[in-house]
Amino acid sequence: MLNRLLKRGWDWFQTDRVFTWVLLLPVVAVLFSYVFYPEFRTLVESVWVNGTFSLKNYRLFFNPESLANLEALWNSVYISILSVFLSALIGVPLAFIFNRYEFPGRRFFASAAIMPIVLPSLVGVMSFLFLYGESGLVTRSIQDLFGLEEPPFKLSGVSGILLVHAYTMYVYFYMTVSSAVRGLNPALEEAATNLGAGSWTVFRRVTLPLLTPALVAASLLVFMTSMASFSAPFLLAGGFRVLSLQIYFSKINGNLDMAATQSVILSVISISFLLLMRWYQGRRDYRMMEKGVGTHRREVRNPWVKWPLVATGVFGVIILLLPHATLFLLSLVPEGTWTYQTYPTTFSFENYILLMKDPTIWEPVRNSLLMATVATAGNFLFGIFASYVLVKRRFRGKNLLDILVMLPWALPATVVAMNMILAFNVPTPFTFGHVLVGTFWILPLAYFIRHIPLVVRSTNAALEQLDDSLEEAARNLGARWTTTFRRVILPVIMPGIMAGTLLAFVTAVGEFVSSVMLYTIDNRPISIEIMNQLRMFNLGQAAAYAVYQIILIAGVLWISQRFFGVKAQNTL
Amino acid sequence: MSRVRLQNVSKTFGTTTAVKELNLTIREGEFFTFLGPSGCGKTTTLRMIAGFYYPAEGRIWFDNRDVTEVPPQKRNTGMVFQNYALFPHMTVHENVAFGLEVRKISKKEIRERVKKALEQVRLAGYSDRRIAQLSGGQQQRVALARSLVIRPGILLLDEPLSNLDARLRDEMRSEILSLQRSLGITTIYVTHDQTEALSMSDRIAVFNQGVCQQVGTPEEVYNAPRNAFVASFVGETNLFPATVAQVSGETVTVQSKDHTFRIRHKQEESGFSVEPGNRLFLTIRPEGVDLVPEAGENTLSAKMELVQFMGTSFHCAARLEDGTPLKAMFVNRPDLMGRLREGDRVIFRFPEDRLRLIPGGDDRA
Amino acid sequence: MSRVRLQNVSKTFGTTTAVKELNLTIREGEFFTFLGPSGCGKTTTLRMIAGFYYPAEGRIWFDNRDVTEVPPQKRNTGMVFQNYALFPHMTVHENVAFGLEVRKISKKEIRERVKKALEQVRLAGYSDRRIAQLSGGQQQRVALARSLVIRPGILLLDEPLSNLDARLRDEMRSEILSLQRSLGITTIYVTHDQTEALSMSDRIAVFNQGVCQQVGTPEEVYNAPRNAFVASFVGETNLFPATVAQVSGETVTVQSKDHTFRIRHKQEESGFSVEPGNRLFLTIRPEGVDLVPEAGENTLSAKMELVQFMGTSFHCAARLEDGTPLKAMFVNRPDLMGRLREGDRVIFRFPEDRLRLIPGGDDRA
Amino acid sequence: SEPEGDSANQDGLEEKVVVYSPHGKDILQDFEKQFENEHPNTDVEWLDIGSQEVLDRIRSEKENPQADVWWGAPSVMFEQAREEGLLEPYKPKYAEALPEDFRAEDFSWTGTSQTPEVIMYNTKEISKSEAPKDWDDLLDPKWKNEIIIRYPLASGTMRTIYSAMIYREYKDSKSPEKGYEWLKKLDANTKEYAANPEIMYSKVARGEGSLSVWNMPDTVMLKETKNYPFDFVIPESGTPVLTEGMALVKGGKHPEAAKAFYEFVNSKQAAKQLAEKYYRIPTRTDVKGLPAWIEETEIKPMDLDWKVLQEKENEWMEYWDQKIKNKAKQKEE
Ligand SMILES: Nc1ncnc2c1ncn2[C@@H]1O[C@H](COP(=O)(O)OP(=O)(O)OP(=O)(O)O)[C@@H](O)[C@H]1O
Ligand SMILES: Nc1ncnc2c1ncn2[C@@H]1O[C@H](COP(=O)(O)OP(=O)(O)OP(=O)(O)O)[C@@H](O)[C@H]1O
Ligand SMILES: [Fe+3]
Ligand SMILES: [Mg+2]
Ligand SMILES: [Mg+2]
Repeated sequence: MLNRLLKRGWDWFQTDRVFTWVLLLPVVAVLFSYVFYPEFRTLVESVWVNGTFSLKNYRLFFNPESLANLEALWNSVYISILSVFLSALIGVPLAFIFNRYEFPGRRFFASAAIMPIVLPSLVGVMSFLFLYGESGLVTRSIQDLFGLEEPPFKLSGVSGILLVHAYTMYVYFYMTVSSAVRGLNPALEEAATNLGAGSWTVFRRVTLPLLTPALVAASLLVFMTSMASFSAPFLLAGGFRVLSLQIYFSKINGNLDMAATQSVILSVISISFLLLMRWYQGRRDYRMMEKGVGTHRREVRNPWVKWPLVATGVFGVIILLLPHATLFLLSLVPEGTWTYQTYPTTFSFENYILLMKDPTIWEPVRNSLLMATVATAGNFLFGIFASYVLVKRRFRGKNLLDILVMLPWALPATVVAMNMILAFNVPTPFTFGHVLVGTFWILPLAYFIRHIPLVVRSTNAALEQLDDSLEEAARNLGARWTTTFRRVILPVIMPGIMAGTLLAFVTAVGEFVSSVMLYTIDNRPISIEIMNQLRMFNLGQAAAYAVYQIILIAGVLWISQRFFGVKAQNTL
Repeated sequence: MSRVRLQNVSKTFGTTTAVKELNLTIREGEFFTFLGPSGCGKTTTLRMIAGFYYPAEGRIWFDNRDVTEVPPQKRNTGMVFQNYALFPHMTVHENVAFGLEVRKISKKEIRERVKKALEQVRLAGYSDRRIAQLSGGQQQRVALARSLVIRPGILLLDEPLSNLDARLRDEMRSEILSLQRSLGITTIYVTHDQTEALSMSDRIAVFNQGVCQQVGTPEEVYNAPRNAFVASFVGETNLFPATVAQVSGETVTVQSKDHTFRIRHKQEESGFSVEPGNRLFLTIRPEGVDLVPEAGENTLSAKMELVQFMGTSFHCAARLEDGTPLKAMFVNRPDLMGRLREGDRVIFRFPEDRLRLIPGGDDRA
Repeated sequence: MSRVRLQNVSKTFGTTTAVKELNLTIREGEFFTFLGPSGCGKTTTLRMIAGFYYPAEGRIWFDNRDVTEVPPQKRNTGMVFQNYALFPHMTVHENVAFGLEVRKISKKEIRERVKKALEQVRLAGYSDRRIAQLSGGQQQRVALARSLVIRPGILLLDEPLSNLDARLRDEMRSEILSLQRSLGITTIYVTHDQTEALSMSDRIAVFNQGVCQQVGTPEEVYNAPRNAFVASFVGETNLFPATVAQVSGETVTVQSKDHTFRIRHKQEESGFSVEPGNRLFLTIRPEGVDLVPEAGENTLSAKMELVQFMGTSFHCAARLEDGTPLKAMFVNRPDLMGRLREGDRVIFRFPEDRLRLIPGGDDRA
Repeated sequence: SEPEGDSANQDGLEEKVVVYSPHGKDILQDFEKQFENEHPNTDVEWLDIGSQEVLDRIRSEKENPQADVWWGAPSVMFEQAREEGLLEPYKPKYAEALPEDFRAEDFSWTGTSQTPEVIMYNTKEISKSEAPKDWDDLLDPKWKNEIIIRYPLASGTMRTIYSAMIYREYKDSKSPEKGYEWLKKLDANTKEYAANPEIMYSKVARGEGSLSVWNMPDTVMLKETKNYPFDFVIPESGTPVLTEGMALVKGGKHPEAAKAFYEFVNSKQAAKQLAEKYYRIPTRTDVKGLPAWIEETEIKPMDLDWKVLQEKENEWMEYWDQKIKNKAKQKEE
């Protein structure tokens, strides 16, 4: 009797609807605890003044008397929008040149073009200053070359921020558009040509619109990233006000209410942009009818178009690699030999040697690797389950869950960090009654939260391509769900998951913005170490450290591509 | 090798009824086909048998076991999916072995059985190939081997040939058939292609809008359709509304528009009797129509509108004087060549043993 | 409405020769088909005509204009791609209007012409639909409308029906054909489906391995294949190596294995003469084979191995006494039913006007 | 009064002590090593962050304090922390050697060193005689576009200097207007606000500008150890002298070790060492044999009421941020 009952229960447990909820539960729990709750806490903080509900902070924010916040808001928004356009302007053509034209070294340049992603933000900006600042290498060279009185240009203020943003963020456009271009059905362009359209019309009316999903994804990423951008405005723009900095300053001035308010407003803007983009993309259909039918490189090529474009592309990549080269150069300049001089004169490995002598040098490296590994392992597991439930199971409230998953992307790192501090500086059930702030675990958790969307999205892409009938076939052959999942689903979607995980890992290793707000003694990551070197004016050592970091990240990318066939370019 | 019985099975999705009060028995070892237009509920029925859907009402029996609520992995059916659903990350061998590994069968036995299964589908040398390296027909055979190797009680095939080109489709039909015959496994085959259904099946169930219209052997379904839908869906046909004028023994005289036709009608064959005044349908298949030099009994004059050369035969579309279209088919013979010309006026004869009566003339025009 | 002339056109990709020394003239208003197995160079030829490839050698003429190096957008050809290549981000109307907008035609005229084109393909009410909301057949018609609306000189269709299911394919065939007939537009159609080619074309070019094997009307290609490849690719056939024993006027006696056959052979029809001792092929189409009660001239005894009921007909596979397989086809007649039984020994007759001689017996077994 | 490094003391210490400090890796590592030599069973861990960030963290971690010792920050900040109840009062053994100005009344914090603010200039661009001698000299139009200033909002040093400039007049008039006027003129001469000190240094070093205002220890350190072409002028009329302080964090998990460290880094030797190696002027009056530059340099401390400064600073800086900053430039454009 009991046996029968148990068996009944087990069968019931295995029915699809129940099983969906079994899978859903942990996913919802994680999203609720670590995404929704912190954001909610921040919202509460912003309206809960001295124990009562009040919109005082919002009134202050929008107070027409003191325009600081509004100015910051406006600056953030317009800089972000301009960043989107500038990044697109660089990324889209490069993606086309490197994916449409065949020339010697194409593969090298195509991968080199994603190098800005391995440039740590803080030192990245520094090296920009050394290149294009008023007394930068490039600036001075041009000045000397043409015997100019005044430097021809200088990197500062808004233009400086935009330049840095365009430089670091075009990669998003480059990556998304690259994979879209590769997936584009050439028959569509041929059809347009056949109907009498010239190449420009084909590009404008057919190719570009078909890239919309890619462009939307990249725009979102760039917009979010520049809303959250910290290092560039922090280092370049003197007193220039942007929202992410305002939050930081409010916070370190101890004005927590205001910081929360600013965070909420930033979140609202980001989420609005997310929804706007979703709406825009949803208006039309971009699904290619048939995947991969007759994909072949188009044959007829005008060499007068091809070679100048290729030359531009290659030249572009060389320029894009200049900051890396500068960092390397800086790392070779011994302390104190390049202060007022126009060009460095002495070179040695002194900085590297000094670093090596430091007994604690590997500690941040170890921390970064460990935390990135822990966080990414979490992302990996969570990503698989969340994505499986979202793509393959049907349940009510799916849209809401989808937005929750995307939320950490819609929120700048500053805000995520802020949310976490507010949520977890007291014991909560979500942290099993512990205070997380000030402990080792807060940073891996922050990385984890930050990268949820990245992994879930790339897994989604893989899962959406996975035919439902594979799962059914396995079950029809007698496999239980767990077996099916382990033996069939997982291996098939692995490349997609790995690509996302890899990108998450790489970003986690170099993460700075939330690290700076959350790190502790035990978990000081590389980026913070670099910042501290900078604070001690050890520019050369900071550069040497950054070179280590670049090599580390590039190494990880290379190994995973070489040995596991994972291509980070294909993630988004 | 089980008998499958569907007992009053219904299935609804939201407001649409995909399958309605279906009663069917599929005999042991039979090659049984579900035939019907798109959306008529074939796949839904098959998936209920496989266990991917649970019926809203009714019960499903395998032999004497009620499997209505048994999860798919415990039904021991072998399913070949329309798109084959081969595991792309496994080799041919691994694909075929999967179902056995899941059953915790010894390594050695697995190796043997996979080998044998691959031989059966004539893919002996392919065991280490990756799926992507196979042609469509080969993939189809792997899918077949994969479901056969687990020695399923029932083999389920969901339009397995619809993705293949004409030539390959012909080949695969014979292969599936000969394999099924030699193994004697109960097989349910889903298709919307009537040629496929007719040429392969022991029995066919013709579906329309979730309802089973007729169950019978190919010849029964083709030559003695139960109703107008079956007549027009299974093969091309000419269908004229008609009224019974006179009944004398097996010979019936009917009136269709201006024309009078004599027909041989056996009640025991068609399952219904006729009486003068009955409104019903008169049908004749295109290949039943004769071309004669001059008018006589059961003849009609028509204008040839389109002659399509199909290789083995000529397909003709003609139009009677009152504007009714008529299809006729003639086997390719050198002497016909000159006689079938578009625009010509010709005389057709409907031989009385080729004409059929179908009930239901009241409902349909 | 142009004439297309290919003059000694060749095309190579790296080391593979896709098309070799092709000479073809496609007449004005003609429905011309490229037929051939996969990879034989059909698409390549079509794409050279559309301008997506430039020939390695040879020239292409539209009427008297040398278009060999004219870019695709200036050729005024309308192409329907195998996968339709509809712009997914545009509505039906926008898709069809695209070619006109590019031509800077006034808004008003565009609206009218698109409307008319959609009516022609019977999609009048669909202009605001998204492409993803259309069925396969509807998509195909949009693709057709899109290429027709620009009033192309030449319509190019690359296996436009290969993705459709059997029924839809039949429907679309007639639609394409009637549209082409009514517009009288020069049309080049690529397919590997012989039924399609035979039933639709004015003339067919049969390709194999980059070389055009035969050009002719469907009847010519089917009934008088120039060589063994054409004979076996276009329709099913029985092909026996044979030796000419005796020639007297139009009657030829040949020896194939143990059997002697009399054949009517006209030089002016087949294009070659025979002499005693020639080794060649003897062919007969399955539908040419007769079933006779007793042996006589041109008869053979065989064992019936498989009888497939196809609706309109029975397809039979038999085996002669020496083991040679033989295919035969009989139209579905009630009286046949009892006579075609698997395992029976039967006598086939090859009528002398249905037998054909094909050169090339030396090369092929 | 010297902390005893004997074994008897050691038993009472916890296994580690956590220090938050903006003093930088060099100093921290140095003293970590020294302390651990004396107390081999206690591990010193330090977090090297800006003083403002220390305050922020101690605030965030209030519920679960991670730090034991806060070493280094202007006294104003310690006052703030004291008011928020973040600090643990502790009266060090050397209390008598500390003037009353250099500590909180309840010993919540004590001063460790003094930081005079100075005018810093590039010696390649400006000679000693040309260099401005006093704060008001900075307003001379000849320095237009020569002054590079570290963006003041995020910098304790700069906030103090700016507030002091306002306080000079506010002291008597109780109105900051005059001070604002002064800052407006400075803003007009300022070429650029650099985001952080490093950028400010390199801009001044390379002659993008030639003047700045900054604190003395850093300037000396850059000059002496990093080879920057810098020198400084101590304004004649007096300069704000910041008191750098130290405190125990309330609820710190290693109170005994914390106290030991507290004493250790304020020992006479340590103070001397800090002065010699790191250019910090000690607050203890009993340190002998200080380097020449401390003895010789004549510093005239500006008379400042730190209480008022602490109270008004935010208001004043906000005004500067919104009403003064870059206004001159915008007008030009
Ligand atoms: N999961 C589902 N949810 C909602 N409706 C469904 C679902 N599956 C099938 N249907 C509907 O049920 C009906 C029968 O569908 P079914 O798939 O069985 O048709 P079919 O006969 O297999 O057609 P086809 O030949 O096109 O595959 C259709 O109207 C279909 O739209
Ligand atoms: N872009 C190309 N690069 C290299 N080889 C090609 C290319 N296009 C076609 N080929 C080769 O040329 C030959 C002819 O190809 P084509 O596409 O014309 O064949 P097809 O007759 O259209 O075949 P199918 O019926 O499969 O479409 C094939 O061997 C093919 O592999
Ligand atoms: Fe940044
Ligand atoms: Mg189906
Ligand atoms: Mg092709």
